[in-house]
Amino acid sequence: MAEYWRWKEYRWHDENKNWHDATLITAGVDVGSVSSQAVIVTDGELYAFSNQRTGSDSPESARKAMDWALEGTGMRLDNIGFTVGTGYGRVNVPFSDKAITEIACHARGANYMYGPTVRTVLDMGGQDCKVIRCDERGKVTAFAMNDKCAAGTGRGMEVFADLLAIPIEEVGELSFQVEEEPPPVSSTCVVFAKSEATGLLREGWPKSKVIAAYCSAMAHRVVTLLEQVGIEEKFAITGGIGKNIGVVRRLEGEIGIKALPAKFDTQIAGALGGALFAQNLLKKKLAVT
Amino acid sequence: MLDQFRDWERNRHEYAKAWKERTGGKVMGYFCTYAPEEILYAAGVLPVRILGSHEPQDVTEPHIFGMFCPFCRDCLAQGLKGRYDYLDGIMISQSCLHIRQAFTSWQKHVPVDFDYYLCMPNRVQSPRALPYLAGELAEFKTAVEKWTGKTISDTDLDRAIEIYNENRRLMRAVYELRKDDHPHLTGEETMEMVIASQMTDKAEHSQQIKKILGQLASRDGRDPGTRLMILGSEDDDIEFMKMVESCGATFVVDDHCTGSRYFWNEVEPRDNRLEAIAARYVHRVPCPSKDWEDRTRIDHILGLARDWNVAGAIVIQQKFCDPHELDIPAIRKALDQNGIKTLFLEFDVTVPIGQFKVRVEAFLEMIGDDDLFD
Amino acid sequence: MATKQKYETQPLKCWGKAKEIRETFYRDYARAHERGGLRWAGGAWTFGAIPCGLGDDVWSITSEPYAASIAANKEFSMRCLEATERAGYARDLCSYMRNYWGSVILNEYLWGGPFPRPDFIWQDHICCSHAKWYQVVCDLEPGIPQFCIDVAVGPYNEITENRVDYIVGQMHDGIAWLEGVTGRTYDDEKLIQAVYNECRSTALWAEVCTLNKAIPAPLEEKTMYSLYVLGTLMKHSKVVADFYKELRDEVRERVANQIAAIPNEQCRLMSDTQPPWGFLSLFRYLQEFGAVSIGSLYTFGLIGMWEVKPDGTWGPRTTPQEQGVDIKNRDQALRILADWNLSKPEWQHFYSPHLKTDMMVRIAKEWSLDGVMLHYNRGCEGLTVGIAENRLGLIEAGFPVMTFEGNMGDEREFDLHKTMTRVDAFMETLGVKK
Amino acid sequence: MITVGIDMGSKTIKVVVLRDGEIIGRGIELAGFESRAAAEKAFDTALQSAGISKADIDGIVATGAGRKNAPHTDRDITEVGGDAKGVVNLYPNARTVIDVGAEEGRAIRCNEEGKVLDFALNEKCAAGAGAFTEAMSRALEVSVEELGQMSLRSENPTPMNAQCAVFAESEVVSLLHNKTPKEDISRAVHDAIASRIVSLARKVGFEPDVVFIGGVAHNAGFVDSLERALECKVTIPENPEYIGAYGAALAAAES
Repeated sequence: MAEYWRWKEYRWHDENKNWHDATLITAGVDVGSVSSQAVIVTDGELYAFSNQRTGSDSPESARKAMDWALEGTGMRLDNIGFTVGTGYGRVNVPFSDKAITEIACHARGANYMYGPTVRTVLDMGGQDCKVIRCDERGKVTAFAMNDKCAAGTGRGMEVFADLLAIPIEEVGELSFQVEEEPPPVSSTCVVFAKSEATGLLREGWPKSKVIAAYCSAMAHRVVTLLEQVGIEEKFAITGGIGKNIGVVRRLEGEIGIKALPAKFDTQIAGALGGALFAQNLLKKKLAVT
Repeated sequence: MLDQFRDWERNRHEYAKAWKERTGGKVMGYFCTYAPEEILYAAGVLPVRILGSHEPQDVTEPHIFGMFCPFCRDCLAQGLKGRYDYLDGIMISQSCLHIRQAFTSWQKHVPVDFDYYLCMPNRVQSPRALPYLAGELAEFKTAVEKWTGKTISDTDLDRAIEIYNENRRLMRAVYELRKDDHPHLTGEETMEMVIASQMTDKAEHSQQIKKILGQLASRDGRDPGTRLMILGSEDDDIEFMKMVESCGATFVVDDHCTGSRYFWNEVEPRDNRLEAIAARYVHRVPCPSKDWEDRTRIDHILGLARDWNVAGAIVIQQKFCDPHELDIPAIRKALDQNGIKTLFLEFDVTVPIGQFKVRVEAFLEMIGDDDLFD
Repeated sequence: MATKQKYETQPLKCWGKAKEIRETFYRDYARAHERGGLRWAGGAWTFGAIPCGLGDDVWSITSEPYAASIAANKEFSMRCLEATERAGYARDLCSYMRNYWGSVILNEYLWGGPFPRPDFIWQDHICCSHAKWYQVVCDLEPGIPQFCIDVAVGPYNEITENRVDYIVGQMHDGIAWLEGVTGRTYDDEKLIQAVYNECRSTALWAEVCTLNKAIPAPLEEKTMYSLYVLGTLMKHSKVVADFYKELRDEVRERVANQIAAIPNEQCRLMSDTQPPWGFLSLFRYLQEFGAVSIGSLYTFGLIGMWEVKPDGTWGPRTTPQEQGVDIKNRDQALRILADWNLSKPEWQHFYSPHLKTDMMVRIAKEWSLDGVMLHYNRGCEGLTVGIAENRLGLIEAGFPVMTFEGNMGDEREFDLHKTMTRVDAFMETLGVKK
Repeated sequence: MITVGIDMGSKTIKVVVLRDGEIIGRGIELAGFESRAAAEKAFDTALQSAGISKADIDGIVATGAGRKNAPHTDRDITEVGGDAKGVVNLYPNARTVIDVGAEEGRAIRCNEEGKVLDFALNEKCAAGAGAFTEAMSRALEVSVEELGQMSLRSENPTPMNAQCAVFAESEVVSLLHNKTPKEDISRAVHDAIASRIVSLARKVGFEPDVVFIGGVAHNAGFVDSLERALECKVTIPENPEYIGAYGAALAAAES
């Protein structure tokens, strides 16, 4: 069975940069519940990254992500001075020197990706949804995560993509192909929303309309969490859902604030933050020795 | 050194059974820490607090609707599973509706030869509460005398009061050792000590504290990492304490009914002993279900945070615990205004260590040093 | 099961009047200041007769019925609930409270205009939330003086002098407090009249419910909700007492002439706890099966005051005036008021679900029921406490029970379709066909 | 007499054809988004396998969540009624029926005539075991069948709280990252759902014999967890997912 809910896997590295010139080479590896990313930073600048699915064996996923990021760069693992592991599998990154939570890493990563003016970061990941407030250095000042109910997490959108057999990348666009905005589905609970959606489709709703209804339900649900922590501009969205304009636009509409445009893939924010922390930690390490 | 407390806490049922064997006395299970244990103790009864076991269970569904707190359901499950089959009596001192259900279902489905519902006032801030409770305690005393066939004299009460007060003083002395820059014991160890005191003979428990207090004071404390306070509803989740204290933090003080709230206040002597006991329960650090119209608990919590030099607070609450849910926003605000960041977590019978670890570590990174930054 | 028979049905003549009393109540509260009067807020269970001693220009808003009205307005209710969640309050708290807070936070009155801030709060503490409800209101609207009486003194069958003294003592303190915060002198005569009114109206309501023992039932619960609510607004007022007399007379007529609530009654049920207010259509769905809900301990016993009659059956409690009691002073009035309210059937379950089960079984027998429909109400901890034990007790007594989860004031927690499927299955087990 | 029962489940649609109480035909289809069309297909398959035409049918009764839009039917009965009737007909000693499907879980207590005495259905946030196990098997990257088998091999199960299927899924992921063996995790998953279902069974006061029906009855691991939690053996019919339809067909024979 095709896995529509999976994000495409891919890698990138800066062709015009020669990493041999760099004095500080560090990495961050984010082993998430659904996908894993590895990011390599040279002298505080993004150099390479990879983004692929997480297997049920996290050390393996971490290694694969790292190898793929290194691929074609000529760089080897031992050229990397310091590696930070983050995400669900942060403690199972075999080659990491320190584990830091995805919350701290996302704030730091967003600070680099969107600039130091970012004060509120929304990370909608696979299985949890975080709202993070941070200062000009990207240090967390407050955060909140979804409670024991997983409604409003990326997972729901994945279930939908699967249910409707639509690649997750296309879900957002499709949600706008409706004459008028339908009322949001009443339940953001993944399991119940699924049967609700099936019901709507049985009533003859077009897929686009069902998705629209779900996107606005999700956006709405997340706004409640956002407002509990309080939204201070500038505002940025990281994680997989950050790529889903169906949710992002509706969310922006509700809070009346535009999210900053992403310079890179929003899914790498965590690993990037980890790699940047690694820079500081490496400096301190070298200073000591 | 503190193994004895852990042993009592883990083998609570064995302890109570052995006590019965040894003394031939009656054991009374009580729900909620507003039970006037002094009166029971004076009658030679061993009061043991009924707590849960943190195992998922499927026996309470027919008795308690799922929107009531996991703690009251876990407690009832212990009764339905026959784990407290040695109890001669059960009692509740009126507090929240949740735990009341564990009591009333127990009354019917796990009958014992003596059960008592004590009408503890909720409006402890009213001057009418003290005379009222004194009256209720008189009735309770008579009922206990009838049940045990033993008249409770003022001397019996004085003895019980003194034994309980001493235990309270000793536990506070232990808490003092946590003020040290290098706390002499962890939150986990402390929790085991306090919970043990809720299910053992206070005299014996005090003996044990006296035995170790000296060694405790002289042993090297640990580098606390981040000094944390934990507060909120009933909490005997030792696994959680262990997890947090393995992340570079130490709980240095708490406000729980399974912690400081249980023993903080002493009985102050009065000619009318029942009035003296009543005063203790009316004026003790309140459970939120009784902390109205004013919220007196907030100042107490801020005081603890200041005196124990707390850097952050983890605010926990049994899922669905309305009384705490109704105070927590105000408490978090107050702590925040005093520069103490809070992390809020909702507890169930078992806590998902995975998801909670992320939150706790992120919280510690947030309030911790700036090592990660230039 | 009774074979299908057609009964005559008629709309209630006094219906319009009930509506009018309700509308006036909310209007009077909002306009109190324009008329130089005072307004206070408190629960529907509070000792509302006491503030009557402050004068005739004192109007109140009772928080539960107000919140229930909000709940019936899905759009506004959702805004209220979300405003409360945004303010950081837990989603599983009492949904009346959350609707009420939302209305305060949004500063919108359901009947238009800003939320009319009360001059003082006069509450009683029946469940864990009642006093703290207004504690939070005072966080949201700082500076409102609050007085809350603790009534948790145990079940009526175990009442003692000491327990009554505790409540009456607080009432005396409360009157002194009222004089302090309003600067008015208290008029005991008005208090005494209010106590008479309250005893009269609550006994009359019980009598109306008693008439529903008749087959066919003259009233069904959906209608009763709109009538009993008047008691939750001002049970101590002459208006309500007089209205309940008028209602009692009309319902007597209906019984005499076999006027039914539904034309095809063939199955008699009772419910329990507040219904999901946004979904009363559920009761209409029952009628498709010829099933009539004749009420519940909730509709009978929250406002109705009862006693066991010489023949052993349940009927309206005899009022002090009927007993020829002549209330002479404040203390006597307060003692009667306390005793009267402590006998409230809907209070007993706070101490033991088994007491409630006994009353429910009594209703099931005396009102000739075929089954019971229990609303496991996620919105109200106070009235659902012990409900699972009530279910067991009713089954033990031989009455089939259906349960359904929902929420009286938060539509997100109720699923009408699933519930109707449940009703289908329940009707099947009762052998009732459409 | 030939009768047909159609079970319009939320995930699959089952059709059973009876001749004088004997099952002579069967059909099953994924409900998909066109449940009525799917039902038609299952209906035709069943008639073919029975070798009969629609004209031969004396009565058709529908059951299941979507019973209101089943084709060809004379009337419908609820899942609860259908289950009880079907089970008691197969097993006269059955007093309790446990039916676990994709999204629904239910427990039914009935008498020797198959009359329902009491029933309990799962509420919100207690999603049926079907959807739940699927989510878990995905997280563990094994098929539902393997998931069941693995859980039988578990040595030290870890307790898990199964409030929300998706949240439990992330609990599973953390367990994986903490190197908990998949065997123990799948055992935890099955125990968790079993305990929810057993809660329902206890609510109706289950008595033996207990018959377990519905698609999930194929999952050996779940059955094991269920029996441990019930502290008694359960009987599982040959085609557990067809019992609802079978009950409906029996009902058709009565009217």
